Amino acid sequence: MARKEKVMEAGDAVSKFVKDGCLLAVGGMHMHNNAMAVIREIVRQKKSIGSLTTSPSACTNADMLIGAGLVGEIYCSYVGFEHLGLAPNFRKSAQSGDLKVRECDEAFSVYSLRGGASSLPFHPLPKGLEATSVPKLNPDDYKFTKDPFTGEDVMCVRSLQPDVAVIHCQKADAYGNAIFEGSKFTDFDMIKASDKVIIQVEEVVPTEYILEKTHKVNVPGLLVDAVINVPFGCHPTASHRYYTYDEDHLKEYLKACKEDFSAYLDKYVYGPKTNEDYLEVIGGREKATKLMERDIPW
Amino acid sequence: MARKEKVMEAGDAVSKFVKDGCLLAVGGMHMHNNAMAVIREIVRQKKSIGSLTTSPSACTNADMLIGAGLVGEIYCSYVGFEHLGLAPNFRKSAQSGDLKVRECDEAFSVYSLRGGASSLPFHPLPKGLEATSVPKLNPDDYKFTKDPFTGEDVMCVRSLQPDVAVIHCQKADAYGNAIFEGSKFTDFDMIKASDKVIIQVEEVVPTEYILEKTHKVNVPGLLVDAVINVPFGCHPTASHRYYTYDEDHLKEYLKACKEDFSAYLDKYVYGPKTNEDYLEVIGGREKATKLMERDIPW
Amino acid sequence: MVEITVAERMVAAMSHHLKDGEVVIMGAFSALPMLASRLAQLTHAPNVSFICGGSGAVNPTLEPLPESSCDDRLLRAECIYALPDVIDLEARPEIDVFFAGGLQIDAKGNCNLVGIGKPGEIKFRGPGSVGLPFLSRAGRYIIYTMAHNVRNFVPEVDFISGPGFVDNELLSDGPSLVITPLCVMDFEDKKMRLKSTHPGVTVEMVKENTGFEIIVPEDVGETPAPTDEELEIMKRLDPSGAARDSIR
Amino acid sequence: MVEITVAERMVAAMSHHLKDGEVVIMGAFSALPMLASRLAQLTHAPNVSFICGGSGAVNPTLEPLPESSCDDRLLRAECIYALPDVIDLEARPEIDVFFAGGLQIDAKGNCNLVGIGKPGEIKFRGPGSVGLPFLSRAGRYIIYTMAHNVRNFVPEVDFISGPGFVDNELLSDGPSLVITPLCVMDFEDKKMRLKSTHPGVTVEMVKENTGFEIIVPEDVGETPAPTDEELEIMKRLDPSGAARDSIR
Repeated sequence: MARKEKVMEAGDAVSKFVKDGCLLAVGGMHMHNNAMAVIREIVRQKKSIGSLTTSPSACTNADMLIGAGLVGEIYCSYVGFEHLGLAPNFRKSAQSGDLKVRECDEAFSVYSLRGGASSLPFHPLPKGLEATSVPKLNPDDYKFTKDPFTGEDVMCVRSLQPDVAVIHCQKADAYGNAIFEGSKFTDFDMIKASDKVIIQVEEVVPTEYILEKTHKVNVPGLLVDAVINVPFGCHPTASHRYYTYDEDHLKEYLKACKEDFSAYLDKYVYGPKTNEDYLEVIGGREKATKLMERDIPW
Repeated sequence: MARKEKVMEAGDAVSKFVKDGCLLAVGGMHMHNNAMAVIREIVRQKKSIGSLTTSPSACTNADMLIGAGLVGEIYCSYVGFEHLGLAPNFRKSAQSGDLKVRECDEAFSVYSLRGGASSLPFHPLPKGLEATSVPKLNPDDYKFTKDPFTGEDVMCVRSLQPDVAVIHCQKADAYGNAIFEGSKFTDFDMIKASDKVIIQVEEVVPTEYILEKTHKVNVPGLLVDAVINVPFGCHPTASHRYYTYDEDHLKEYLKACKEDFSAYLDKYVYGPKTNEDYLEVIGGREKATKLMERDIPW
Repeated sequence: MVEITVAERMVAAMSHHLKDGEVVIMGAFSALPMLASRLAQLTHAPNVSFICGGSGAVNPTLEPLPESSCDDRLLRAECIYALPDVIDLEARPEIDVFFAGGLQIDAKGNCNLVGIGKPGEIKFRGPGSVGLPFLSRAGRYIIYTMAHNVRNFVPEVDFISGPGFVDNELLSDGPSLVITPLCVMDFEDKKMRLKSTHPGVTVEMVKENTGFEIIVPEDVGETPAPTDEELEIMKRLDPSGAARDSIR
Repeated sequence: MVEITVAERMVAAMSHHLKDGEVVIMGAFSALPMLASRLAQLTHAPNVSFICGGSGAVNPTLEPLPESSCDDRLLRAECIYALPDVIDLEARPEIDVFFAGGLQIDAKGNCNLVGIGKPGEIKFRGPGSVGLPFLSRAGRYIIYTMAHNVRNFVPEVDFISGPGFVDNELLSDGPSLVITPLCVMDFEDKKMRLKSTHPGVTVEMVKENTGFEIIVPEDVGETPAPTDEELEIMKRLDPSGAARDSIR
């Protein structure tokens, strides 16, 4: 008998594992390691996302799904573009009420996933986080219980176990044993907490490579359901140690959001059906080279 | 101004950071990565340990402190010598009542430290762990609260924030930035949860090395108070990727426990005052070479 | 003719019980279960994944097999998980099979590592319960022992470390197999049932060495011997015989 | 003569506020605080440690300084902590100084990133509160802004993301410094007090651009210029001027 490989096309993984109405978790943080190739495929397949959860700082991974009108509600600690500005689709939909915002903070984003990863029914928070407006704005996800050791009131968050997580790692073997070459953000707990896990990678490596680099292997394949081999698949965001974010494209995105976002989607999402087609549309090898060639200290 | 180095002698670190009556956490698991050089120094200085906590599987790190009569109580998930047998000092003291056993399981060892590391007042457990005798034997450390989201009863453990942790890493720089070259066991959360942290290492490396191996650096120096440079300092236990455990010596230890443990302490702990002296007593370079030369797959 | 050791036969029985695609976990003192899991991967179940307890090693190559579950020879593996991550996994539905054991095992498949005696009067202190409470969340579990006598197979354990078929609500399917140096047993209506005896062991010997009544069906056969291929793989992974020769 | 930018002056003011041995943390959009922390290490405070938010980088060399707090150019560092570990640290007493900001800042030092409006009627949606709630557990915090006007310095924030001197029980000492493109302020009896103005900025200009009354002492001086050494270090770490020239 032969061991079963998990490498598949983004389209197949999305249609198999992303169900309409699901709780979807998307990895990456700010304009780094957003699994955009898979997210573009979710947009292409017009999957309706019941709830969306993200790292403490979401970027175009959330904003594009929202702009495509696919997201019912979001657990939101932050959606924005850091030094490049606010997230236009998120802002618009939140202001109009089309998007339900479950107001959260970084503690929620981290501990709701940790709770899910450890199969805890809920997760208590350190004392002091009650002092903000966030729990008052979201009494559904922040609730109080008693510390059984002292009798004191303790604020807790809901544990989340997403139906499916879409995560970018730099490398994986065909069985899903995966390596983060840079920052892990909250992706690791997201993988642990989620029922199904789709990992997009820059390259598929032999298992022999994995066995030699065990100190780097962060994700055991047994947690992974699909491996999507899409070099440059994070564009326009960065993939740590591979390429930086495409600032020009991100600015074009932000401008398009304010002018004609459907034109952007036509050009960059609905038009190019595959990752290869997409890479041609954004500028091909020349663009790729530009994003890889930079002043790096390591 | 110059940056302050944290490298010091084991004796100085123990007298400075291990206070009588403290809650002490010792790292390593089974006969691997026990920080024995520092633990022998604790025995030499006859520090009284109010409470001892360990990884889910303690070995000679706990058994020696207990055999020296220094431990008041232990949070105990397991103390033993795996395939070599039970832990004689632990057994004797627990049976006589000289040692108070706070009966625990692996879930307690892991989640009490995680709770401490995250400054949580307590840590809930996944459902189903109520089915054993452990919580009934230890109602002080296992208590029930309400899940504020469902109203169901949930078993929780006490969070622990040890006063001081004694941990073995393979490498650290002079500022305490440290690397586990092998398994991390629960040492990482132990470091995070504890107030003071003493790290013993096989070698002190330049910070330039740390900067090159960031993907391996597990412990930021800001959490570390003392770095103890003691090659072979885990003996008779193993140091991952450096040397294996000394099975002959461990058997001698187990025999001595049953016959005359004070003779063992005289010969191996009170006699040799430094790590260098100790290494001579256990067999010098010849013994060291034997423990390093072995059939390893990596 | 090759001599087949009792340990080799036990390992083969463990291996045969694992199904392709399952996730298997084991704790301390697990050279036999480690060997069995790797053997299953290399024969009928290439999609088995196994996690070696404290070391955090997922699918180590076991070339060679170490005696300790935390050994650094396990570091040639597909992933080295930190122990808290392993524990998180033990609480998830991913774990299909858990290997367990105890100082005492009773008719309901409860395992005891706390000790012998009563609360407050423990006469023989065991090492402690370690990960056995997580049995309540595993798919099913295999109990294995290095001895089989009336002292470790008792009517009722003094303390429950790993819950068998208890009244509490368990998420698991409970114990499914018991493998000892004398025999293999499974369960019928939550009661232990003799399945096969090892060569040279009679049904009577098993009954004499078990401190409670077990179900004895009519067709108790002999525990199958490992195939030549299985023996060869075991020998390659454990050339020193540390595990293979541990019970002869 | 070298021209000193407003950003450089702000960075120097931040750096001077950090004491040797302190642990400093910053979140998104933090090129100036990152530069200030590294500058402190290389001048008066070699034992400062700093953590760059989401990237998990502890004491990155910042050669060169990136604009994004999660950039992979931060990976040359003394440790890359996973973000959940950073968050755990934010809850511990280790963090001495937290850099914070907001869409709105009020007289009590509260920061708002939720938005402008009322619950259920948010007219201008902000990005969200991210890590600011952890201010309640930091030692003290520095508020910094890239603009200073009556729209962001308001009498009372519409929502509290980062608590200033609120009535709740805080573990922190509260806000200690406010650094804007116009001035530096500190606090007296939990009220904002002008400390120094940048060159070309009058006390009147600060008052006009602040939506609430601030304490103005008699001796408001000019915000000190960075020394030549400090300017040189900043230029070496940020050769492109992305941070240094961000406010001129």
